[in-house]
Amino acid sequence: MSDLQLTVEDLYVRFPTSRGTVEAVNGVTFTLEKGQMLGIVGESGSGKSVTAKTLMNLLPRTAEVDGNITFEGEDVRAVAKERRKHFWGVKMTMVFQDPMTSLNPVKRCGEQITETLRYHLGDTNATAKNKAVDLLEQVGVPEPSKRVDQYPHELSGGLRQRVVIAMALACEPSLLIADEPTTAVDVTVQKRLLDLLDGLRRDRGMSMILITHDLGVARGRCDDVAVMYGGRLVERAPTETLFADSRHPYTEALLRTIPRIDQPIHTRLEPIAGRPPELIDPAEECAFALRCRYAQPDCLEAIPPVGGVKGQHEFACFHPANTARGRQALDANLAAGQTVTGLQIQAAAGMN
Amino acid sequence: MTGSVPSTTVVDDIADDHEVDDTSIKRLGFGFWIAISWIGLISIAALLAPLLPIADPNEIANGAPRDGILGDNFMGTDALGRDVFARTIWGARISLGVGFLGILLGVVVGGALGIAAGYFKGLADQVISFLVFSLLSFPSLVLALLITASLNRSFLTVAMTLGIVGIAPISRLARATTIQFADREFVQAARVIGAKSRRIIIKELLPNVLVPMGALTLLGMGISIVAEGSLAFLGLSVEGEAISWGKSIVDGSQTRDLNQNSHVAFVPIFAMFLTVMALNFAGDRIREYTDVRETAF
Amino acid sequence: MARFIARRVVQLALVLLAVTFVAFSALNFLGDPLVNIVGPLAAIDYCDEVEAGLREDSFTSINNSRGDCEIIGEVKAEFGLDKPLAQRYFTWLGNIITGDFGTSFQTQLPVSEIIAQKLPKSLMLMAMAQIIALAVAIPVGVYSAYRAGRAVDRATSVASFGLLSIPNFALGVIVLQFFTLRNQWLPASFDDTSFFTRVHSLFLPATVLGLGIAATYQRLLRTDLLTTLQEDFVHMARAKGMTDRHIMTRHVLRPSLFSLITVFGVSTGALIGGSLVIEGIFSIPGIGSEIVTAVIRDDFPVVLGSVVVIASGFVVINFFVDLFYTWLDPRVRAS
Amino acid sequence: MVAAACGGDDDGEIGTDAGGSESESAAAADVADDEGESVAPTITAPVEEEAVVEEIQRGGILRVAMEADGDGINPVTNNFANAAYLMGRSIFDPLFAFDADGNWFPLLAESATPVEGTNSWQIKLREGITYHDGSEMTADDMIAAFEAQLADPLISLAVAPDYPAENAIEKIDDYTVQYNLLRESAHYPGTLTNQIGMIPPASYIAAAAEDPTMDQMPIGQGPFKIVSRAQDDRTVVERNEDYWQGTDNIHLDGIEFLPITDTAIAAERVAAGDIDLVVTSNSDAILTLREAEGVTTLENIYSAENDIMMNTRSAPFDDIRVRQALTFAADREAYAALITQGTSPMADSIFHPDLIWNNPDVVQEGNMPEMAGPLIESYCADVPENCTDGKVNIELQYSGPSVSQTRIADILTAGWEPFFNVTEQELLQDAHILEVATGQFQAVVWRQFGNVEPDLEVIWLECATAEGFITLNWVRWCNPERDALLYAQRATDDLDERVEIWRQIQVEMNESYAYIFITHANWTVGYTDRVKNVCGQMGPNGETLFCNEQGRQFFHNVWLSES
Repeated sequence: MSDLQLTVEDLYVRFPTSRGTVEAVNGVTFTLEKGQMLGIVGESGSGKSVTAKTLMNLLPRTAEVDGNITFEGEDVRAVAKERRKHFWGVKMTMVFQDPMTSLNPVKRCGEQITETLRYHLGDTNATAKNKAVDLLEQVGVPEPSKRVDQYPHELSGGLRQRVVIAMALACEPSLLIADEPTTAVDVTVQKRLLDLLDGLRRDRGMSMILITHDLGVARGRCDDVAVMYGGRLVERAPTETLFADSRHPYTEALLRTIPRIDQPIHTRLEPIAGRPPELIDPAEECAFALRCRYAQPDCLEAIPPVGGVKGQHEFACFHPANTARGRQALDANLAAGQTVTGLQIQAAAGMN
Repeated sequence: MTGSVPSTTVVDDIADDHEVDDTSIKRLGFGFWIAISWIGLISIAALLAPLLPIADPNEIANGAPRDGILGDNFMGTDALGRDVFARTIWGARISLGVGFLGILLGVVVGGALGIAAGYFKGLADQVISFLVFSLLSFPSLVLALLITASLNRSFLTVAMTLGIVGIAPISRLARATTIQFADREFVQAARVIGAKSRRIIIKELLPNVLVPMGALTLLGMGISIVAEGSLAFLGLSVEGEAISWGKSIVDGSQTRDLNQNSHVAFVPIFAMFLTVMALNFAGDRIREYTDVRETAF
Repeated sequence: MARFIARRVVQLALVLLAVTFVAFSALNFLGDPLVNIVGPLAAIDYCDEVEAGLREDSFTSINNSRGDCEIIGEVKAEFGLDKPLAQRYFTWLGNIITGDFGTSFQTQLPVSEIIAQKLPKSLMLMAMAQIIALAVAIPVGVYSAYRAGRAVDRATSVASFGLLSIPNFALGVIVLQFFTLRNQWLPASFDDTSFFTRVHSLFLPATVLGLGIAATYQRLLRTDLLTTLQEDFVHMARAKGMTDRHIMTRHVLRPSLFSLITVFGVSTGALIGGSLVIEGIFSIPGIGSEIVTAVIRDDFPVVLGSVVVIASGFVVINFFVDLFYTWLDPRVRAS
Repeated sequence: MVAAACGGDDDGEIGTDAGGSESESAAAADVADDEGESVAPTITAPVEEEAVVEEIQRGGILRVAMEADGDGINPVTNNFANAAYLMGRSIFDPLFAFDADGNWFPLLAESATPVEGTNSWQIKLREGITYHDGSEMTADDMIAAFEAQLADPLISLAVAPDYPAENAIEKIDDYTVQYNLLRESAHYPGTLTNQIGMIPPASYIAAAAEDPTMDQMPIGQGPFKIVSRAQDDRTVVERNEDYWQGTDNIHLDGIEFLPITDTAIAAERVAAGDIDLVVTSNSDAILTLREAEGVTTLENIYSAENDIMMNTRSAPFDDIRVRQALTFAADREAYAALITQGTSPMADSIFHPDLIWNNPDVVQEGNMPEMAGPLIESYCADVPENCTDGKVNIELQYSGPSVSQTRIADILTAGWEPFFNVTEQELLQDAHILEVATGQFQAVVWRQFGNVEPDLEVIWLECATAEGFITLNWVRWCNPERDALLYAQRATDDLDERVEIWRQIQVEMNESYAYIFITHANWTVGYTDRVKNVCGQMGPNGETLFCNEQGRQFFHNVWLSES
């Protein structure tokens, strides 16, 4: 096992609101090795962003957090309590979704980069500015010396996201968390930004967590992919294994929602029926049960523990897909025409 | 009153699935009803003053002069031995009267101007906005001075003066509110189906503008009551034997009276403070309830 | 930029034109200036009969050679009171533009001199009030937004709401009550000797005037700060590990100053009214008391001179407020 | 001079002192000065306690607070009210002045001799008196000043009635002038103690006529000369090094006059030591000064009378029944108790009981509402158009805006309420005086009389000033017998005879019901312990000047100890 950079054990994050406590993250455990790129995939409300924000200590004051997180040997939650400076932004940084709002509209782009350099590294204005220009060049911004003095509203969406990335990488962090970095950008720019992130990551030997709701974005880039649902980690595996031989019915359902090159054209994509899980006081059952084609009575009695091969392919399901138990459960439901929770199902075309 | 708790995007992340709106659900709140009941109480007391079991406010030497609070007279007596409590109740008649009448004029004229400017836009808006800006740049108290110093200072002239002073800020807000609604679909739709402007304004715009204007009336009334006090300090409040909070405060704040028996000034000050605070609070809650930008004021 | 300034200057001229005409006609319609020029002779109302030859012109003072109506006629001619309103307005306007504010009917002193002597004190009072208001409102606004919902925020909200509801003259009375002369708090008199003594003399009245406005500024700033705090670039800044203080002052404050600045421009108008009253209470020999007596005495030149100065001050301040907008937000500068 | 300050001395926003007017007239008055009979009780400063007489210290600026500011300090064009007199007395020395016993003595003048067989007086000026501009004072200046005063529309009203239309003044020689009077007067020099006796140089008079702003910077021959003056703000005078009496006993370097309309604040500042001396008639201020330690008050309760005046020429007060009803229903006791707060005594006539002129039998009626009812009923029966539902409609006019004036009006209105429908009319001070001078009033709150020399009251009472567009006999009450008495007392210099005449005049005034006297006004000079010798002014031949004459202080011999 190469050196573990980040470990997250039994992470719980709750938000008291006027309508009850929201269990945003429900016992998540995962690890990340130095230089590794982990993709976290899930619908909105699955807790992926909350997890990222917990790492970055960006949760609002009202949040209640349990479990422990260590990063390069340091207990992250202790660092947060001591309000230690020069941790976030230097060791660990984050990039957000919408470049249009991630930059302060009334400050020049250069300033927003140099302020971190001046603060964390104590650079003088001159050196900070030169570094900023270099950074902009590295992230592929044309005419960086001119752009550095421009205001955000004078740049396009793609350029702005590059400035944000430059800002994040200014102090050579060892972990970059990218929360849906390309969602707000059009597809053509999306690919170039992701390639940029890959290139930068490799050059700097930086580990990265890419958070997205789009499996396609994760494929081909991340070493491992973790799938979250209802605040829980339901499956994690090396990318190709996940795509080829997924175990958790939700992952399988997710895979069916993305168009595949090898599928005939006009294949109908199947939306996942039912509504997203209830996060307020969730029941002691598998969160996906209501929408799962394989659902059996035992799915409703307890929360499925994380099984499978530790460190290789983990998943939390009593009747995992692509296994004999799973096929047996599915055939029973198909025969009955519905699952234990009453979900109407019939044989889907092209089941792999 | 403390506004919404700042939620970060993480809560929104959750919120967009569940309609959890972390700001307190929009209710007028307990404080609002206290404010309204105080306003009601003081107005009724003012209206029924002649019937109330209180002393005659103009009776000289009703008690020993400059007698403190809780002496023979409940709230003490002023320099001429008149009952301070009775004068405060009777003073409410003029202060609230001037406040209400004044702001009514301001709302009617200012509102009409503002709605016209907001709805018709174009030249009408230009002209009205120019007029309003000129009126705004005219020092309001000098305007009030001009009118009260030259005409007789009867109850009506003072109320009219405060009304005129209120026209500019009120029309500014009315215009802002109207613009806000004028671009809404339901107004465009009405225009499209060829409704006459007058009908649109009355049927569509007015109901929407009325509530924020209601908020402004309350806020404006508070300001008019204070303005009457300012006029009193310049010696230009309602003339003759009429009693008003402003005049009582001036009478009580002579240097020596202030040092020796400050209750004469502080009882009306407290009454004015409570009433203006109640009006501001009620107006604020209504404004917040209808969420009109405060800057338009 | 030049076009922007040109447009504003035209607006200044137009507004001043409108304001002065309204003031001029209101004064002439409402008052009669003869009283304090000619004194008792003003009460003579039978001059038209004398002109028509129906009556003999009387001589109030025994061996005064000229008849009363003759004197009144001369005075009216001298002060131009016999010409029609519009003509008098334009002659007056012509003088104002050339800087001749005319002389006070009451003391025959040149109005420009009276204003030059009295206005600086009022301007200083208003400037100090605004400075105190901003100096109180900005830090309290920022801190209460930073600590939103917590005890300190609730406390400042209650306090600022209370301040909003206390009329400034009541606050002045309360201050006078506590800081009487004898405990040396209240500066005895308006001490004009040096800049420092002037500041010392104006500190209490300026605070009384300033606190009222500070409450409005604080509430506005806090609301805008709370909205800005929800922007993504704030989370980006925290992700970059910048300290809270840095974020509040460097990132959040500047884009949240808009409503504060707008109300700052508008409040100067109301401030002049407020300072009139405060000058009376704290017996400061500013322009306030001058205007009040001038209005009561129908001393037209002084009233009009002051109104012109105040109105142009108001428009100039709003001009700078607009300029400040462009500096504040580059997006506006671009348009 | 002409009561420029009637109906309230203040014109500030929240002025607080009781309204009233100082009045003086040019009528001559003479008192046999040989027996040294005391005309008025002398106002002397309380004896300094310190046993050893402190050594006089020279220098320092005396800071003086006044209740209002004058329009200007030019004795030939501006009406001198209390403030103008206070400043004027430092800049001008009058021709004559009153000594501590109330008898006139020559100050600038050397002598005053009546011309046998005529009504004229020759006034001889001391030689060698120089003005602040260095020019020497001669008879020409006296003539120029007198003629300018006769030409001024307002001042002439008070001067003209006693002089012939032509040749009122003749030059005898470079230093002697003869004033020709219409009527015989035994105490003429007494009238040259006020504004008429202040003579600016002829050159200044001519220049000031051209440029009215020069009224603010007068040239006189007094112990101090003007340095700077800002209306309603501050007036500064400094010692006149070549003062004609020498500067040995002019100890102050200068004086700073500060008009403070709220005299209660001025009193506070004297108590706090920020201001050295204040002259006030406001009861709040007087009480504050009395209570403050380290402050001495010098109170003169013979300086004027607070009263209510009725216009006897206009309805309804042309009918004696209404005047009597107003008098009986007047709440004099509440006024005295609540307004003056015991700082000044009730008044029955224009003379305080301490003065020899007082007629003890004359009692001012009031607080007898039961007697007013029948009178009103009978009047309203005769003249129903002036009454509404059984009450007579009247207008009470007073000067403002002033809190104490409003309080007075409220007290009176409350007292008259059962019999009169009172509409209160508050006017600015000079408009208030104008309305009274031109007879456009019914009932008015006023303050008047109080001269050291009673002859100066004649101007307000004689028929000559009851006619015409502007009349100084405010109530317009003309009674030929009273005229005869007035001129008789002017002609004789036998004190007992004059006293008897004035007693008859008081009876006549009381029966005319034109005035309702309420209290004797109290002019107080309050000063801190630093100010020494406030009443120690000396005349050229060692006379001690009358102190606090209606609040009009001289500043000779005053000095400031640095202790």
